Amino acid sequence: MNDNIIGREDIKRMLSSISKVMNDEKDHLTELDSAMGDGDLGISMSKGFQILCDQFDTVEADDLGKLLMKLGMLLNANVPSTMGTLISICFIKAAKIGKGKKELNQEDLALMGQAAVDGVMERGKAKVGDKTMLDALVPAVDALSKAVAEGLALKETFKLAYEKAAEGVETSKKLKAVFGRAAYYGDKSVGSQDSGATAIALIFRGISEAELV
Amino acid sequence: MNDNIIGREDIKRMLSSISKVMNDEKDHLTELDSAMGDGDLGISMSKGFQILCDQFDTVEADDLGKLLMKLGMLLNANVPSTMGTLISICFIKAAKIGKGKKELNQEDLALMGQAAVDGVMERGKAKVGDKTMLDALVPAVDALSKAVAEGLALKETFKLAYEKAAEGVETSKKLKAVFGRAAYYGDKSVGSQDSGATAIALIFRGISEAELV
Amino acid sequence: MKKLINKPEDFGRETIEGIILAHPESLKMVNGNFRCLVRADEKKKSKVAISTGGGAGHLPVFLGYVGYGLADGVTVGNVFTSPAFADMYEVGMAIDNGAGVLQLYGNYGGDKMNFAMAAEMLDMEDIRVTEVRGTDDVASAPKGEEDKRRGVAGIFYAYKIAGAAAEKMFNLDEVTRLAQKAVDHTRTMGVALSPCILPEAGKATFTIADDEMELGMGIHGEPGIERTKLMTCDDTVSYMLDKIMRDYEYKAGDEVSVLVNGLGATPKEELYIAYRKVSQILAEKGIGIHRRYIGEFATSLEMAGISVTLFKLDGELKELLDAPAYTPFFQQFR
Amino acid sequence: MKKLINKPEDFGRETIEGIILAHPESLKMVNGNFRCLVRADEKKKSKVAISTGGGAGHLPVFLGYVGYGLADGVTVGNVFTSPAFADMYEVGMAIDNGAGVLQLYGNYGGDKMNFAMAAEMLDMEDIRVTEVRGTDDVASAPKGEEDKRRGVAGIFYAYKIAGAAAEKMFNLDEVTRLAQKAVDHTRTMGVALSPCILPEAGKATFTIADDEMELGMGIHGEPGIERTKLMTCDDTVSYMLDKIMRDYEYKAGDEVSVLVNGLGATPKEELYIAYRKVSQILAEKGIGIHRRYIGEFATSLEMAGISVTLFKLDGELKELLDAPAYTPFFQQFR
Ligand SMILES: Nc1ncnc2c1ncn2[C@@H]1O[C@H](COP(=O)(O)OP(=O)(O)O)[C@@H](O)[C@H]1O
Ligand SMILES: Nc1ncnc2c1ncn2[C@@H]1O[C@H](COP(=O)(O)OP(=O)(O)O)[C@@H](O)[C@H]1O
Ligand SMILES: [Mg+2]
Ligand SMILES: [Mg+2]
Ligand SMILES: [Mg+2]
Ligand SMILES: [Mg+2]
Repeated sequence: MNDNIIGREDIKRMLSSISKVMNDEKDHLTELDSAMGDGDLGISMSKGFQILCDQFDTVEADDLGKLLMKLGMLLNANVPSTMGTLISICFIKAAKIGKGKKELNQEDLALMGQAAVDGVMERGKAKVGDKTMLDALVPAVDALSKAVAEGLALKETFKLAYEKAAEGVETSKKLKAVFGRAAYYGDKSVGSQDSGATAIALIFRGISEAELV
Repeated sequence: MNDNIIGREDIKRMLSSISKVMNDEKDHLTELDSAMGDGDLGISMSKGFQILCDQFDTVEADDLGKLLMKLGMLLNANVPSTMGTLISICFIKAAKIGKGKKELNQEDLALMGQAAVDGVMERGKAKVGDKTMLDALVPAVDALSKAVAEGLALKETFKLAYEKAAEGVETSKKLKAVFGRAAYYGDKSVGSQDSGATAIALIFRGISEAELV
Repeated sequence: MKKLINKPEDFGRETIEGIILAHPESLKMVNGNFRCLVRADEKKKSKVAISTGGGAGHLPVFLGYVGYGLADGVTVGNVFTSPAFADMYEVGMAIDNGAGVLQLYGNYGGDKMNFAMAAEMLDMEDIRVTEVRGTDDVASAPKGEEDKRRGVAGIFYAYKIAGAAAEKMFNLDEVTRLAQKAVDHTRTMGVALSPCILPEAGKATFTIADDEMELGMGIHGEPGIERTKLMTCDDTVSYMLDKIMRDYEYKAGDEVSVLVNGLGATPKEELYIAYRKVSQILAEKGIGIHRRYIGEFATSLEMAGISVTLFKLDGELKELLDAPAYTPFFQQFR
Repeated sequence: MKKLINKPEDFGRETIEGIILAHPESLKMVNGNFRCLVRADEKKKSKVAISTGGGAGHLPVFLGYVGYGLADGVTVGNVFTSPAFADMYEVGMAIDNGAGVLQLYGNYGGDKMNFAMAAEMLDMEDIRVTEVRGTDDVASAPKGEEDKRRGVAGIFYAYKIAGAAAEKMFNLDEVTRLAQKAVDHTRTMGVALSPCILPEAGKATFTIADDEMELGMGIHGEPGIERTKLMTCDDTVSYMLDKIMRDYEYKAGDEVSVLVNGLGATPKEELYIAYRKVSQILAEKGIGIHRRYIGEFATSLEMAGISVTLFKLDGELKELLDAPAYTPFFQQFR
């Protein structure tokens, strides 16, 4: 890891690590989404990140904004389910922050996380407590911002973000779903963890486990 | 009756007499056609001849060919079922013989009967013995021709024609239907009289009962 | 019976009243008789007139093909029942432009009898009448007995060719020859997945199991060649094209027009999936496609199913097929 | 599930492959992606481009309205599911003529989210994007909450008006204003008699008794206003027009265009019986009818049912409505 700076190669490694995690946890995600949804989340997450890894080298862009933009579009075109779309939105929103940059510093990362949260809330209309992926994403991004403000190292920062995301997943168990297919289950959704929040935690787990250059 | 000559007024009286018979026998025809068909024959015959009577005076034609043509078309446009069509064909074929004539003599009537038989056979493709209206029409027309050739009076001629038609109805009981809806009943049609043949006999009964001028 | 109708016995009349209310600039009644409809535009002196007709329940067949470049008048019967010859005669009288009348209709017993009578009556008025009957349904009689075959969706091509020829002011013999040639060049095969319900009868024309289809069924529910388990669209199309291609000469380098027709309930999406397969099979055989028609061209009320028609082209047919045509139900401007 | 299809998961792709094979002179894919279709004719410099899209299963909605005088490009999702914004972006990029893009589509959550993202991305490419959503279904939200209403068959009028304005080289603001005005002037009410079956799900979208109908049901089977015993066509139309006329101002002397739309399985005969009643009611109220569209304009696969749309006209809308338009699924030449 080079001075807490993220470059193109780092992004590639992060994606590859996330892809590995998603593949390992595919059945678990399928199981969670089958209980309160249509069961496609395991396939869509593992397939989505696999495609990003497979196609990464075909995306020629030194501008990391452009890179993230293309990756977001690639994911979106291939995984048009709700989570696929929302994660793609995160990529696109982050891309705007990265526009024109060949490297990202910690401040950039914090801004990107915040942009992603804003984007998901703007487009999906949900908020924390609605038993969605936001219940993991928001605490993770908050932790990221806080760690950056405190000047923590990147490795540490990602670890904290993942921990907070995982806590968010636990919190989601107590909540009642009001968005997405799980909302059809109403009160019955209380007690089980939200599958989208779980996927977010797995993404941060992947990031935190990546061997950055 | 004027010298065994038929004029416009005679045709009107014949139709009115047929109409009365059809009305009296409506339920009987319905019953027969319900057993081996769709049951519409009682209605179509009584309605058809009623319309011819009701509209007779609106048809302005001294030319009896034209008159019969218009009557045939009127019947056909109002009663498009099989028997309605076949009887309309009889009218049209007879009209050709009557073309340009203000009176019809006995020879004309014989020719008209034969033209009607030919027309029905040409268009309907059935022949005597197929358990259709031809089983009544053909013997009736044959009797008519024979009586004319022998120089019998008109009244007598019509009576003979009706008797032969009625015999034809009896004969039809022994036959198996191969045309029309009754054909669906195959062997089961044997034993009951053909409804179309019955209607033909009723037409000749009406003609023979008419008080001609 | 699940239909959006009023009294079943008013079905036919109200349909046509709606059509006349909607398209007064295109269609009008003869003598206020809703069974007799003719083109509402200016008549063209010395143009051959084309008369058609048949039972109702097949829109756009038959009245949808009355208009510029197609037929001139139509007689409409009750649902699935021949109209009366007296009405056909009235239509013939109304459309004649002094150049004679071609009676062009589907090959069904009742229609045949009635059109023959209408022809006889028009003849008495010194109007020359010729006849051509659509006989495109390969499933309805074996090869060699083409004149016993039913007319189904492929009659569209006969209207198109004869109508274009008439607009070009060809004479009656020539229009008749071309109409017959169009019929001779047309082959159709259909399949049904579900029956339709006649408004007055109120019940299905036939029954069929949930996992079955009937190959070669007619548009009034006449029995077909065989009843099988529901096949995939590709297999169904392969089967249909096989029957068609065995029935007539098609070789590499030939050009055909393709008509994929929906019988009523089948969505357009499925028609295009079927066209996809037709297109692939013809490409494999080196047969070119010139113009394709995909949609509802001859229906059976709400029956589910499709038919595929091949119309083999040559120079003169192609030119006439390309001519413009316009009715409220069919437009071809290029 | 009685459908003429191959593998259910191939339904969407094969439909579009069939369409592209059938109409290569009219439609082409962007980057070989079957979900992204644009006009195949010459692009017109400085013409406002109109982008549309939505779930599949509604032909001719949406891709059937891509062509001269209507929209320029379409993004097609899976059956009844929004397409992805990345694909919408590709379409927007492909159709832009330097004069900006109007995104015109039906008011559904998924489509809204995705088109918003596509707009954002096109904006980053310095393409100006505006949005208008069809909200014509009066049954889907009460008066005063028009922006919560679903877009159904009446979106046809928005395409027609905006498309004509764009061909006239009006600028983006003007095309957008007119599209929104068209939406504001449009009211639709629909009824369903039977459900449809999504190919992949393989079962009916809802259940309904043999003697029942659902008033106000949406084109994806969204619940309507009430479920009643099957009414006559005339009563059904009266009910629908009553709902529509209470929702917007119509008075004697006004002129409207009427769209009677079949949802899929309903025969054309029934659409005309419905039009007959619409025509009678409007005549009684002294409201004139200028142009009527009767047929399948927005379907739900093989659902049985109809919708009626009134489009209130004024001088400028009338002129644009009368302009010609041409796609493989819709032609208006006069
Ligand atoms: N409006 C929303 N905002 C944020 N997250 C949402 C929203 N709706 C659904 N989600 C998330 O999406 C997850 C389901 O994702 P996915 O399986 O892709 O959905 P689907 O299969 O319904 O398209 C839910 O567990 C929830 O976390
Ligand atoms: N091809 C035919 N030639 C002569 N008569 C026929 C023919 N087909 C049917 N018929 C006669 O028509 C009668 C039935 O008439 P009708 O009730 O009007 O028929 P449908 O109700 O089937 O139209 C039969 O009893 C038979 O006598
Ligand atoms: Mg899911
Ligand atoms: Mg899903
Ligand atoms: Mg009968
Ligand atoms: Mg009958």
